[in-house]
Amino acid sequence: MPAYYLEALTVTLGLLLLLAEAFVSSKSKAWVGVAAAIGLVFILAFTPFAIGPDASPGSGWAKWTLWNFYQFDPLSRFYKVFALVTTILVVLLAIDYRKILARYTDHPGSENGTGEFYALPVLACSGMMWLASAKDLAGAFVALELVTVTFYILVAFMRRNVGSLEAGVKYLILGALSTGFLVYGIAWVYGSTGTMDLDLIAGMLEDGRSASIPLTGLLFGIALVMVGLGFKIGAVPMQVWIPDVYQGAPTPTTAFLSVGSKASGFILMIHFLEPFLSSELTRGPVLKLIGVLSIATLLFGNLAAIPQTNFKRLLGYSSIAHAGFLLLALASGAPGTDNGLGSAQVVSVYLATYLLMTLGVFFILAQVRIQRDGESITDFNGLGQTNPTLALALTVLLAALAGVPLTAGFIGKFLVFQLAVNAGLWAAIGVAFIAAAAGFYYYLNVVRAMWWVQPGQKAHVTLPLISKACVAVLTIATLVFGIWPQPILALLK
Amino acid sequence: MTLAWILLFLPLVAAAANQLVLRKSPLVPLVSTASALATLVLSFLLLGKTTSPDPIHWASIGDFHINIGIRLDALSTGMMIVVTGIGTLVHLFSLAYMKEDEARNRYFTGLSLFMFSMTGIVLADNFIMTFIFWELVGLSSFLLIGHWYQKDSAADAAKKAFLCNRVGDFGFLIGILMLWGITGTLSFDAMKSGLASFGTENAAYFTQNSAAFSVILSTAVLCIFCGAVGKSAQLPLHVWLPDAMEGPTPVSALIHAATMVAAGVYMLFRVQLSLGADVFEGLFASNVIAWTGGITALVAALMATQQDDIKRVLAYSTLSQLGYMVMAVGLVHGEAGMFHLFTHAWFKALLFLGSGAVIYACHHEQDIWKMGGLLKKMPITGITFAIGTAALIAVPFVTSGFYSKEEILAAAFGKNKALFGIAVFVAFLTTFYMTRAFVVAFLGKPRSENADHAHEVGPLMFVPLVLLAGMAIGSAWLTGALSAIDPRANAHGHTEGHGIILGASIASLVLGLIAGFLFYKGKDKDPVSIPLFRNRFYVDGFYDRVLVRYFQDAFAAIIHFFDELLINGLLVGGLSRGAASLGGLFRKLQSGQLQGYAYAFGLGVILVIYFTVFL
Amino acid sequence: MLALIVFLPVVAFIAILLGAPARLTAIAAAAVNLVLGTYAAFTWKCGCWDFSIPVLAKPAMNLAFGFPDGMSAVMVLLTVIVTLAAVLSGKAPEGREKLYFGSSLLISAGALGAFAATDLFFFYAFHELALIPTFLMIGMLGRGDRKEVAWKITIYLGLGSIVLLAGLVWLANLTGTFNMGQMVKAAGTIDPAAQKGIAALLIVGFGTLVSLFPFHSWAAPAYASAPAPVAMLHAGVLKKFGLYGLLRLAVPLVPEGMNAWLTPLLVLLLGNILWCGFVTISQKRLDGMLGNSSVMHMGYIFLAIAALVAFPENPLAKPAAVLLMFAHGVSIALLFGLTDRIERSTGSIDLQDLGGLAKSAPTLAFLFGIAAMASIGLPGLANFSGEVLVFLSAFKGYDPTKGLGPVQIACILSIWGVVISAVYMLRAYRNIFQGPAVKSTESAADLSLADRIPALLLILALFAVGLYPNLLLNLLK
Amino acid sequence: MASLNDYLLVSGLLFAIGLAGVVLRRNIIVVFMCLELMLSAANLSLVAFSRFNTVNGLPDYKGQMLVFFVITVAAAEVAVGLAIIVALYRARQTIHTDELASLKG
Repeated sequence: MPAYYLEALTVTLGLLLLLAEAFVSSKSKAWVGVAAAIGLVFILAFTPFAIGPDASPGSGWAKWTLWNFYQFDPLSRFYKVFALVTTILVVLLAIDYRKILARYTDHPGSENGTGEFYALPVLACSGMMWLASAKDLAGAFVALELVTVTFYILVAFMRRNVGSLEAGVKYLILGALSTGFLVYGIAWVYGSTGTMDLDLIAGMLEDGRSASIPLTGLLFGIALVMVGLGFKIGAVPMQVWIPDVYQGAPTPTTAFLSVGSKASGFILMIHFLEPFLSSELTRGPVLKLIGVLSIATLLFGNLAAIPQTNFKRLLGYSSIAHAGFLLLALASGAPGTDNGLGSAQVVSVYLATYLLMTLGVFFILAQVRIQRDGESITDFNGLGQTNPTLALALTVLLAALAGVPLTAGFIGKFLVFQLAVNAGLWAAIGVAFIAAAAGFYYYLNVVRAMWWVQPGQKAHVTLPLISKACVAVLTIATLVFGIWPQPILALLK
Repeated sequence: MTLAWILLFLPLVAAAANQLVLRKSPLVPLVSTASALATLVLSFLLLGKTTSPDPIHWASIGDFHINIGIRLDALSTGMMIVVTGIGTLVHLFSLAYMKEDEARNRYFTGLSLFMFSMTGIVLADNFIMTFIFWELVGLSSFLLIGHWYQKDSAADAAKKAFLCNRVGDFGFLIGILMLWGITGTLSFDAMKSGLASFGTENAAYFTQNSAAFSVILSTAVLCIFCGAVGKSAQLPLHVWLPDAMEGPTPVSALIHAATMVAAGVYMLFRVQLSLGADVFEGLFASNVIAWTGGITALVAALMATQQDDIKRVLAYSTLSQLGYMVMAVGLVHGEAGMFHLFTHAWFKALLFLGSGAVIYACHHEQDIWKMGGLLKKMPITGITFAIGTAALIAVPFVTSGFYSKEEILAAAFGKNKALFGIAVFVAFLTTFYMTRAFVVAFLGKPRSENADHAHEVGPLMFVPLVLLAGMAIGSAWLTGALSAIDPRANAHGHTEGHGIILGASIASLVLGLIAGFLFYKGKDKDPVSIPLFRNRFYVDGFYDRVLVRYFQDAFAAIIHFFDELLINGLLVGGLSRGAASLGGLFRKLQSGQLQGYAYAFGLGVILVIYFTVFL
Repeated sequence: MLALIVFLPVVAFIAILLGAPARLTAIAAAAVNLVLGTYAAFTWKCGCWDFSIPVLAKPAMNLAFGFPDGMSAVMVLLTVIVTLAAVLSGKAPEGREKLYFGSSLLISAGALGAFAATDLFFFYAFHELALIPTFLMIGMLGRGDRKEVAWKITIYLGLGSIVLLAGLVWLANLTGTFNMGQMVKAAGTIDPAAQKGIAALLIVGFGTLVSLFPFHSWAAPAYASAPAPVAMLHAGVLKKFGLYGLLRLAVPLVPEGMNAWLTPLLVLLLGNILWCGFVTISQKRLDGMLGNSSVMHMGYIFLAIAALVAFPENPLAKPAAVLLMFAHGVSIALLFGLTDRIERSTGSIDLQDLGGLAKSAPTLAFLFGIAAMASIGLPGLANFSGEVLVFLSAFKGYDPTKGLGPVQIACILSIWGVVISAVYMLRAYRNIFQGPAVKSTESAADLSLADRIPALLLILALFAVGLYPNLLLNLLK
Repeated sequence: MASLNDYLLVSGLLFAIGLAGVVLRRNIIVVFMCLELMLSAANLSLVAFSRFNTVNGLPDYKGQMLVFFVITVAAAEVAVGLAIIVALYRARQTIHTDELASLKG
């Protein structure tokens, strides 16, 4: 099955859902979500059968010019699966979150305004899946904008909620700004190399033609594209939107932003940087840029998280912090070899672990938001006494985010540090250690609230069925992959 | 030679059996006493034996071994007679003395533990083993001094004794380590050859630096001497011994007069023998040791003249006599010191047990000014006490104390006239304060109700006294059997000045007696008051108030304060506060203003371009 | 088959979670583990205890346990002994038995895993695993200002672990393997500059975990606040992880790097012994005093490590360090266990409030006296043999003609610590047990028969090793 | 005929004007228009590069292709964006950026 069928199926699913949504009763829009999840699971089931043109060179579709824009390798498959899994979980999260969505879209009790909230992620998902395969800047741009524009809506979805709208506007303006830089950067890369195909650029940089490339213009273009991508992943100084938008957006959107959007930014960055990192001409400046970005991101994300009191906002800073670690892996510039993981693989493993922990936390956060009507750290007080199993799960997840060993989060950090040490990025490693230490502090601060503080008058928190199942799966996966990360690595092969 | 092992471990077995099996049984005192008696028999059997049994490897790493081994020679077997002999008598005496004490079993267990530890010191064939048992006697001393732990003074005294010994052991351990570094061995046997090979191996170095050998060895020996200073209560660590009189009196007799406090001297002499006495000649350390001993003898004797507690008089007397012995070792006449140790052990044990009998009879009254006339009420005790006193003040020709003191005076006369002078003066002081004590306590008329009602103690108590009195007279001759110890057998020959020494000795005795009788005959209270002596030269007060309270405690409090301030506050707190405030600053940047964000974004872009393109 | 020993507490923990009676399960598991662990420790040379399952192919990572040398065996022995004593002497607050005993078991499992692991990753990971229940227990069931204290130790040890992690990752990178045995074989390939960096990270990282001066300020408040089993297990066992790591990794792998830091290390260990010693003297409460004393005693083990670094051929240093680690672990566990008893029977551990307790609780006084004497370093008890060997090892390279080297000077100064520890221990003993009885101690209960078992277990270990150190030293051959 | 540099200069100026507008103006609608200006500047660059990058004597069409994409995407963006701004105005009765600072810290 040609790989692009997956995207086609996903887009079709999204459109069908949008159509069907109109016919679902306003009481039970959640069925749209269930349908979306089921549909996505089906598509997920198809991913093992997706193949690129190399696997079947004789067939007609393999000669299609589409393959000039589209590539399919293990990394692409990995990020397609990643996008699908993320979207499934986000849709499930949205189903359990519908009470709040309903309250701020139409009126409480009516789910009239919520149906689109299940269909839009599917469309964003198709954009993310395309991004994983993009090998041409034009195509990548379109896919990226598909994701971005969808997110504008998702962020501002709760139209009767001022916070959601403010977040939406901020995301809109800053997102459009970054799009501007991205396009301008693409223009310069194109102008300098004469092509937008990343394979061709690589070829140009490799052979003798590189002398004809105006280096300054090219670097200018790369820098601007990096600004645009840095915005997506939340690299400092393009991180400004993250805390506000994370805090204001509906929780499923925040989760989606923090996992899906970031991952698609990273896969695009990996593909985009590949030709420039393999050429001596640009490798130095690019690595330096990523290194500086990673230091700034690590420092800002982790230290600014320390004084936070709102848990959702804290997760925003945490997302910046993790971007710093991921950038550090990229800054090591290690090519993947048979003997070890390269930067791209490490980023992927890290993101996979990040998906587990972050989405798990968001599932719990969403229920705390609903049942205790607040998102600040004090709303987690005494959870260890009222619902110890839930608190235990959250403890595991937060410990994983902090990078405690034997959890998946540790594997990611461990691999990143290993790369950085290999590359001798001492300054960045030093900062990363400070960052990790700070991370310890602010994640465990929540653990402290759960276990060491009395619940007071706070309501009892119980998870609904879907959330419970998801949290259980994610927590167990966090632990299992912490000890046995082989399955994730197998997916990258 | 399993006998030697039995000798060593029998008291431990007794102690363990008492503590673990018998516990509250009335058999405990008997078991301890029986074991003491058995060790006495064993000691006699071993007397004169010189073949040592194979040592046990206690701790081995590769071919490095720390051994528990037994060294049998004239010195150790002779010393064992003293330890077990006095030990047995003290056990017997205690059977009566401690009869009514409810913690009697604990007491006897402690005594057995002490016997084990002391035996270990005497028989040790290497330094680590000496140190092990050295610490264990410290423990048993701690336990026995603190026997009446509910009395604050007893508990404090026990603690003080332990700590003073620890301070000494600080040096001792360093000394052992240094000596180990020099000779390459811990065993007494191999030390002499180790030292010799050290000299030959570094011969080139020592010919260049002629003083180096002496300096290196002196340092090590002085450090070891610190141990003896602590254990034998020499200046400046003497303060614990008088306080140790808080323990039951038989304990004072056994531990704090006869055996344990003499262990320092024994150990020093053992080191001297092991390294070779000739090495010590002219060694700087020897001078220091001799002078420490001499000054201790003098100062302690001065303090003894003003004590009212009968046990304290004896305690300072012990200090003073120990000073003699240490001085003798420092003068490289260790055998003279050991000889005095042997004789002194018997008569000082006698005096202490005698005082114990007096105290027992006077219902635990210890102030000599509240006694008086006891010679008539307790004739056996009185007479034996008088014999002990005679030995201590060295009544010529009939007492053992005379012969041993004579040896020390002779040694001092030959080596150091200044010390000889001090020694003679101390002899005078000794006579004076002992006369004072005897006159006040035993003569005259009773000065309190307790003294008035006193009557002679039972046979279990006076039999040991009588036996000890016999030894106080005869031990000088019995010691002759141990040729290595008795200096008279080694033809050292101090014919020169013999007359002067004898004269000085007799003169000091006579003067002391006269002064004592003159001042104290028939007095009801002390006619002489010298606050400096009475208050022990203010040393205890200085230690307690200045060293402990201000130096140690205040210093500790200051360190504690800085620990909180610097490390906890500034270092740890500063780092975390720094991170938090930087975080707060970053947080302020996130102002919520869209325009500000765009601005920051724009600036960021410029920086990114700058880093990529221009840097 | 070491995995059996490591995972038995985990299985028991799960059983407790599932509803098995907490105390009984914990005791049973600890008792079985004591038997198994002792047997394993004394038969470690057979090689039959190795266990390995692959976890990751590239880079090769195995969940592997084994006894690379006697040091592991001794540490496993220490762990199983202290674990049983800890769960036996613990008394959970009403309704919190699961947490209390379950956490204790997890700490034990983590320590066992760390000491038995032969793979770097699990070596580190198991220690971290053990820390988490430690934090939780202090924070939830501790005394005093438990929250602040727990928070502090969490952050402090978290930081230390991270610094440590840096060093370990670097090390793994240079040697190209996670297998600790193979790492040691590749030791010679590490260049001196890298050695210096790694050594610094390891000293600070491991050092923080062992409360090396000046990274010690977490320890005393944490032990003062921790529930008895946690204090026993952490101070007695888990803390030794740092020293174990230094001996296992830092000394053999980066000898030149360690040597470059010798002088600073000596200064820091003197900070432990003298500085913290004086801090200990000025403590007013027994728990604070013991906490600080445990900080102080770490200095001696560091001294052995320094001696080993200074003279790599030194045969005495490593056995000395291991012996002292064992001895300190047992004795401090005993002290913390008995302190808990004192508090339970008198309601206070403030030195000023107590006195004459020996009258009403003679057994307690006797046992505490043994523990205190062990801590002071009295011969016949294990600590003495360790300390004396440490001092001997420090003088192993002493050349009298060249004067005292830095290690010897440090040794001499640290012997003063022997005096210091006698000062505070005897002061505490004097204030608590001796003197006239006061109100709180007049009718205090003595130890019951069941209470004595854990203490006797530990005392037996102290005596066994103290009277015949070769018992352990033979294991180290 | 104007050279490539002339086009790029104009494009750069347009981009800078757009950015300045985004940073300086307070009205969200105007800010949004400035953003569109930036996209147009990028488009101009793309077209210029495309024109001056000849393949077989013809201008390279790829750059122009992207221009169409950008225009399309911008249209979508405007549609969504204006909807959000309208919703915001309904909820807050303001479209001034200064007053959008409830989320901060």
